[in-house]
Amino acid sequence: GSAGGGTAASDGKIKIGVSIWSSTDVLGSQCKTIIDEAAAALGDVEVQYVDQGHVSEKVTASVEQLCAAGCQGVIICNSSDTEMTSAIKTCNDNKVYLSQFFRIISEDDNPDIYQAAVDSPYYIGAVHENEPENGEKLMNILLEKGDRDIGLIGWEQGDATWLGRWEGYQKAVDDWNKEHPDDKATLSEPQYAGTSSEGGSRAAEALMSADPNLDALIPAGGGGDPLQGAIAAVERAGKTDSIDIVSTDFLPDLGERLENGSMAGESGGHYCDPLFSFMMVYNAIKGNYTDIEGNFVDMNFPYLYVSSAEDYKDYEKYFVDQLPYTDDELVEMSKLSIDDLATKASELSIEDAAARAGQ
Amino acid sequence: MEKVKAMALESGMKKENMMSMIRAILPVVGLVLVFLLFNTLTGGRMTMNMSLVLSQVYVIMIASMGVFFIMTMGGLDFSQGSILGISSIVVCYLSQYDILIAILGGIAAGALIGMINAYFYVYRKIKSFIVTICTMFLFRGFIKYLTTNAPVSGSAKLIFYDTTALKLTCTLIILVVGFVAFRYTRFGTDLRAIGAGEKAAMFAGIRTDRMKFWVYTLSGAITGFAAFINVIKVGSVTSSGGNQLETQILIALVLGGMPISGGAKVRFENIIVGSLLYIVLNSGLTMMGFSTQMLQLIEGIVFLVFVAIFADRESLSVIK
Amino acid sequence: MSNDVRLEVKHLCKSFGITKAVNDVSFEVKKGTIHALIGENGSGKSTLTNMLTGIYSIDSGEFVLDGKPIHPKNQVEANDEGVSIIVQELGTLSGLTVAENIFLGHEDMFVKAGIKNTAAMNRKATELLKQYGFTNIRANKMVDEYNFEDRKLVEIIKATYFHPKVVVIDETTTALSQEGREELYKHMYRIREEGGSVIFISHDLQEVLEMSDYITILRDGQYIDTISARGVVENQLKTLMVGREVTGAYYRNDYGEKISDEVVMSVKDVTVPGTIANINFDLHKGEILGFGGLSESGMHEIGKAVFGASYDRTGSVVLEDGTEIKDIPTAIKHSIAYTSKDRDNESVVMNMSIRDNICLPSLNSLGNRLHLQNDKKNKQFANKFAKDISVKMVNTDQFVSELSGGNKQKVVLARWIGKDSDIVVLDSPTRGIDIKVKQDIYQLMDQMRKSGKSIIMISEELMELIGMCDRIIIMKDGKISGQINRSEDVNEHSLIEMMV
Amino acid sequence: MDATMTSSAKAKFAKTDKNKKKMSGTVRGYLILVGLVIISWLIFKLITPGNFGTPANMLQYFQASLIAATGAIGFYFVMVMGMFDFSIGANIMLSAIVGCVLATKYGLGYPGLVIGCIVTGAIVGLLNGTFYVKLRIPSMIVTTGLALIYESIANYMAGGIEQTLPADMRMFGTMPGDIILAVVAFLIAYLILNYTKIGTYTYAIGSDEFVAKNMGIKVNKYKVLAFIISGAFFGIMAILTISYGSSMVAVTGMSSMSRNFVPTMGCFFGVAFKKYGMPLPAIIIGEFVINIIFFGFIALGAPTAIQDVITGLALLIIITLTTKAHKGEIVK
Ligand SMILES: Nc1ncnc2c1ncn2[C@@H]1O[C@H](COP(=O)(O)OP(=O)(O)OP(=O)(O)O)[C@@H](O)[C@H]1O
Ligand SMILES: Nc1ncnc2c1ncn2[C@@H]1O[C@H](COP(=O)(O)OP(=O)(O)OP(=O)(O)O)[C@@H](O)[C@H]1O
Ligand SMILES: [Mg+2]
Ligand SMILES: [Mg+2]
Repeated sequence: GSAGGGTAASDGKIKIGVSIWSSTDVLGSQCKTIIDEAAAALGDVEVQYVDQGHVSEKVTASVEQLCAAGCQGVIICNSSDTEMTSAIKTCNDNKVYLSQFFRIISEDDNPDIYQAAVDSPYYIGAVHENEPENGEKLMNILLEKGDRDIGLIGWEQGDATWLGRWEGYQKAVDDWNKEHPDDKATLSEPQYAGTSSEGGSRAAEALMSADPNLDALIPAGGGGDPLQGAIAAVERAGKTDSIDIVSTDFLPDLGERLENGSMAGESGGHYCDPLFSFMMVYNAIKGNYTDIEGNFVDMNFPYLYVSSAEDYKDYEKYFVDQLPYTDDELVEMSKLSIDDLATKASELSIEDAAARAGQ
Repeated sequence: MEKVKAMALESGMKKENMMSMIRAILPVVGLVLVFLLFNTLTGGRMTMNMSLVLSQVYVIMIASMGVFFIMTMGGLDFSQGSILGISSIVVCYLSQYDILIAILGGIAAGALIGMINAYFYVYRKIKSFIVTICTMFLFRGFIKYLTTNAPVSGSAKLIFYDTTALKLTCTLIILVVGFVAFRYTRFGTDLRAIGAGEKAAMFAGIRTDRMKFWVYTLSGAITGFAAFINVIKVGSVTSSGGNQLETQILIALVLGGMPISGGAKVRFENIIVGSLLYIVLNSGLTMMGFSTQMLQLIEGIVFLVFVAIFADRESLSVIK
Repeated sequence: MSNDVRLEVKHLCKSFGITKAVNDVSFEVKKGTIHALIGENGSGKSTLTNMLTGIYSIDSGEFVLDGKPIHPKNQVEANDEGVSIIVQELGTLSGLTVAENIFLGHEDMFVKAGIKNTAAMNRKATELLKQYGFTNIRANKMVDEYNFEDRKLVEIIKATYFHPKVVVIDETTTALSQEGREELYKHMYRIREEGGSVIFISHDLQEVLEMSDYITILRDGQYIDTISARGVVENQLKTLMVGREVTGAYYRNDYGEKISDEVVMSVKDVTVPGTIANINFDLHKGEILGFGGLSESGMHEIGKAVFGASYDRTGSVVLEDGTEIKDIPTAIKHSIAYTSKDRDNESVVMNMSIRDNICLPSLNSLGNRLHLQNDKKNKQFANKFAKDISVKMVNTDQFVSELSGGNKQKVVLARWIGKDSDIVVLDSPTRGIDIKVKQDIYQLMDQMRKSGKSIIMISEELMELIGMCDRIIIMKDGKISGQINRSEDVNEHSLIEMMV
Repeated sequence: MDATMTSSAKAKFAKTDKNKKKMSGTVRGYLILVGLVIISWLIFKLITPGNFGTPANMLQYFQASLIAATGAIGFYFVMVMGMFDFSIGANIMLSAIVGCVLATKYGLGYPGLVIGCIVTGAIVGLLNGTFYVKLRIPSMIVTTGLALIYESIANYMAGGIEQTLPADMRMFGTMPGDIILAVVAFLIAYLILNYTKIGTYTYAIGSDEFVAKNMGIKVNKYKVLAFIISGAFFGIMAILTISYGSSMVAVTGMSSMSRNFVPTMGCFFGVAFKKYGMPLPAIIIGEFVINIIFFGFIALGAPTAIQDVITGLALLIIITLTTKAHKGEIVK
């Protein structure tokens, strides 16, 4: 049916809830910026954020709080698939549309939960990156640069995104070792840094001191701080030249670093991801999407890779200094069908943003 | 003359009783007022979505009861979050086999951690906050270890138990049992006596060490049961599962008017009023839709104001 | 006004809520005298002196020292005016050295440019310790390393080293052993010789008469009289304190009664490392068995040992029916009661109601078959026994911490009477208690004895042992050094000889 | 007559007392701690000789331990008084952000960083202390409430962007800058504790607030002061932290609390070794031991999570071994 469930916001506006780990850290505030921009452009949406810190019980509670607050749609970045069971149930009970971002329920590992999502008339789908692929690509950048002793820094044990990337790193190394039995690469046990820069520094230091031959580091994520810390540690040890670093978090001075070699490559741009989730829910509430029950939209969002100062210049221009979509484009986007939206998402690249900005 | 003095004292005592009565019902009144306030501010959503709001209260309320017993004796427990995490993991593992075994396993795991706390606190005479901060760290490490490769997920059947009726019933049963034990058996009196003067309690025949040991164990067990309620809703445990439960409990109990050093003036109502007040404040503020920063700023101020109003200071000569 | 007046107390008032603790009190303290302040428990002595030394604020009235009104706000300011106090409770702070304790609040003497000269402070303290003759105390050691007595000695230095004009000694003597008292007396005399004045508070009227030059009596917060200590006898003081003739027997007055042969408890080879060694004795039915000795002689430990409260105890305490007492709950279950010398810590649960305090050991029998407690029943129980021995209280919901010392003691007794204990161990039951309550307690003991209960009474006051006990065992250095049976001929000297 | 008897008995006691205590407490304390350092070093050195415990490594472990030790020695003042602080993490975060903003955005360089961090820390301490004293709420609760507020303020300041110290402003993240700053901080704390009134009063209030008050000590003033000192030291810890890691992001939702524990645990060492008369050195060496164990396990290749377990356990055991359980002692 049209206009979804829940109770409409007092002033007749559509209310969409965002359940996010944090709307205030580096990546989180970027996500917030783009969603707020979209809401402003659309004019008839009110957004409400709840930070849940990826603590399972807070994740499920956040959905309940958003439903109780009268949201008609919720987008969520959960931390584990099982939380979605409760989230879907809450949304079904309260007739609230639901969509995931940065995450997708694993059909292989949790077929029951996946099925519940498919069956749900309110669960729409997920917008996510291909994390294993991302991991593989980053690792290959290193391997091709000749790095063989690679240190790995994760941020939090068991985090779904991290696990995906880790899988990718491992796969790349395994593949490499299979092809080059006489030039094997090793990947360290991950050190966990939390989300602080000292954590990253400490983890990097520990890895360097435990393995004097270390020639590459992957601070896999955690919002950018662990990466900063790791770089600081490498600089402190005077190993900037001998240790290559790749990461999925962006740095303010990335261009410089790519130039002077203290960074080998990065992937990013993923902060647009929740935008597509948001659009899905928005359209569902408007009644534009009808085929929700029995369906699961799996929207794959591409990572953007930057491995030279050149690349970064454009990235900075179209993704840092401004948003990749203008207000008009955002309004346009809200009118797309699911399939078109998916296409739109998969199309995003630095060149695409540059081209659109150019016209 | 003597009589006059006695009468004056009597009326003074009445006044004092009145004061302590007011102090006792103040949190309840506060709770009602806060509820009405937020209900108005959120356009009646609070009552409309009562079951959603309440859904967060069960775990806190159950776990607070154990901590309430501990704090009545003058102890502290900062390891509650880790207890919830570990017990939830145990419940998840065992739920693959049998739900009853899972519940018992969660309780046993919680009790075991409680015992470890108690051993160091009671028999090695280390301050309870030192012990429990160390064990909090220690068991958080275990949780992280056990969730390294993936969150620990429970059986898919668990979700069937996630009904308001079950959670409410469990919570009510536990509260009623706790209330009767605390209010109508010597258990409560003994706890309060230990909090009010441990040595004297010992000389009045209370086995204080044994009591402390078992209360810590009991508190662990209760939180171990809360883990079941937690898991049926959440379904899995991540490395941060249960994080900061101890802080939430502490705030809830103090909001409920509990003197933090325990003793004779604690009341069982502290648990109920406190956890409800905490959840209503928390959900209410969240539902009003502030930005995170603003929410936190307001939350901090509101908590301080409420604690300043509700905290029982009269019975404390020294506040640490 | 003659210029031999040191301190004038002028129309002093102080209320705590509705309690008028000190009500329009005026008197004078002369230079170079020891001036005793006496009165029943709660008559306002401590309140008055606490106002003098800045611990309490003054409601109205004032203190005039050497013609000048003083308004100290705390002890340090009082010291600056030349007034100091030695309080009844512990007045030294653990975690600080002896020197730091002595000069607490006066560090500025040793501070230059914000930096404290610890060495100079220790030197000065060592000098003082030597001067006072307390050579076993080290200035730079933590005060925690010393026992209660030595810590009191440190307080004596703290209160007197600066030659104060007025020193208040509030019931310090009850906490001290004979030798400690002697030390204290020496310094009281010294201060008097130096022209200072000592305000001396004590419930030991004998001591008051011996030590003081003048005596001021307070009753219910009101000033009664100031008299010269010469030519007064104890009974006159009692009458002034209580406000009427004190009649009736004080101690029990029977002699030559035969003690039953029935042994209700026998103590064999009881040893507690460091305090008592190889103690053997039997307690008979219906007897009052006294234990006397110096404070450190181990007699207090005997009470604990018998009650199962000692740690590392060896040997056995066996009841008539063969039960061995190994811990407190067993002792209570088998009808043994114990009141500790350390009343506030070990006897009453301070921050709890009178009702709970009285009911605590009896809760099991008060509960119904399902062990559920009944508030009303508990209240009646507490009320009955509190009223029986006339605890002065508003009602049983009142907290014990609000009671005066004597009434706290009564609550403890009510608890054990309520439990109907057959063996009652009383350690220093009349410590810090005024004569009226003392008399009550003695009568109570006599009644209990007559009804076949057995009592162990441990006391540092030899007179009450002699007056009340059927047998007195004297302790020395952790061992039994002698025993005396009840008779009219026993006097303090015969006991003291065994003690030292 | 009796006086002479008893005084000779006393002399006898004094003598046995002296014989029993051959070694001074402080020396014993140092022996225990240095022993711990050597034992923990030896164990890991034996298991994994290749990549652990060279002098250079040890120096690195020591540097890493200095950060938390600096905060812990300030926090010791608060903890000895029996109070608690749950806003440690929020304080460090806020101080570091203010310092970094002053140093970079306002171009004040090192003075901006140092003064910004320390003053912010001290102000946070002042607020903690004042609210605690004025509202008469347990310090644990007050600081929890205030931590929410500090996090929020830090967030408004940082605006969701990590505050980064440029490489040329990280003197205090490497040798010798970090060691110099830590040593200066340590000396100041040592001076305050042992050579000013504040130290004496801190212990006095910790021992018995009532008696202390009666002695004329302005208890509330010194409590607030303790919080200010503690806060300022967390400010120094913030300098070391951001210089070491190079950036700081303002987190919310009490996430900053995860920073509370390492300094708090260091402080436990101080409390446990107070009786040996060497609390501050104990904190420093204690943190060092924790770090040796931490890096030792990394050298072994153990997962990080198990390191937390080991750290918690090691601390518990060390405190257990150094705490003598007196029977009948009341511990809350
Ligand atoms: N802090 C207080 N709050 C309320 N009442 C008090 C306080 N201190 C004393 N009182 C009351 O004031 C009265 C006088 O007490 P005070 O301590 O001066 O008596 P005292 O003569 O020293 O008795 P004792 O011989 O037992 O020491 C008593 O009724 C007592 O209960
Ligand atoms: N802190 C207090 N607050 C309120 N009332 C108190 C407090 N302290 C004492 N009182 C009351 O003041 C009254 C007088 O106490 P006081 O110490 O004078 O009793 P008392 O009969 O002289 O004691 P005792 O018989 O033990 O010598 C008591 O009824 C007591 O309950
Ligand atoms: Mg669907
Ligand atoms: Mg008194």
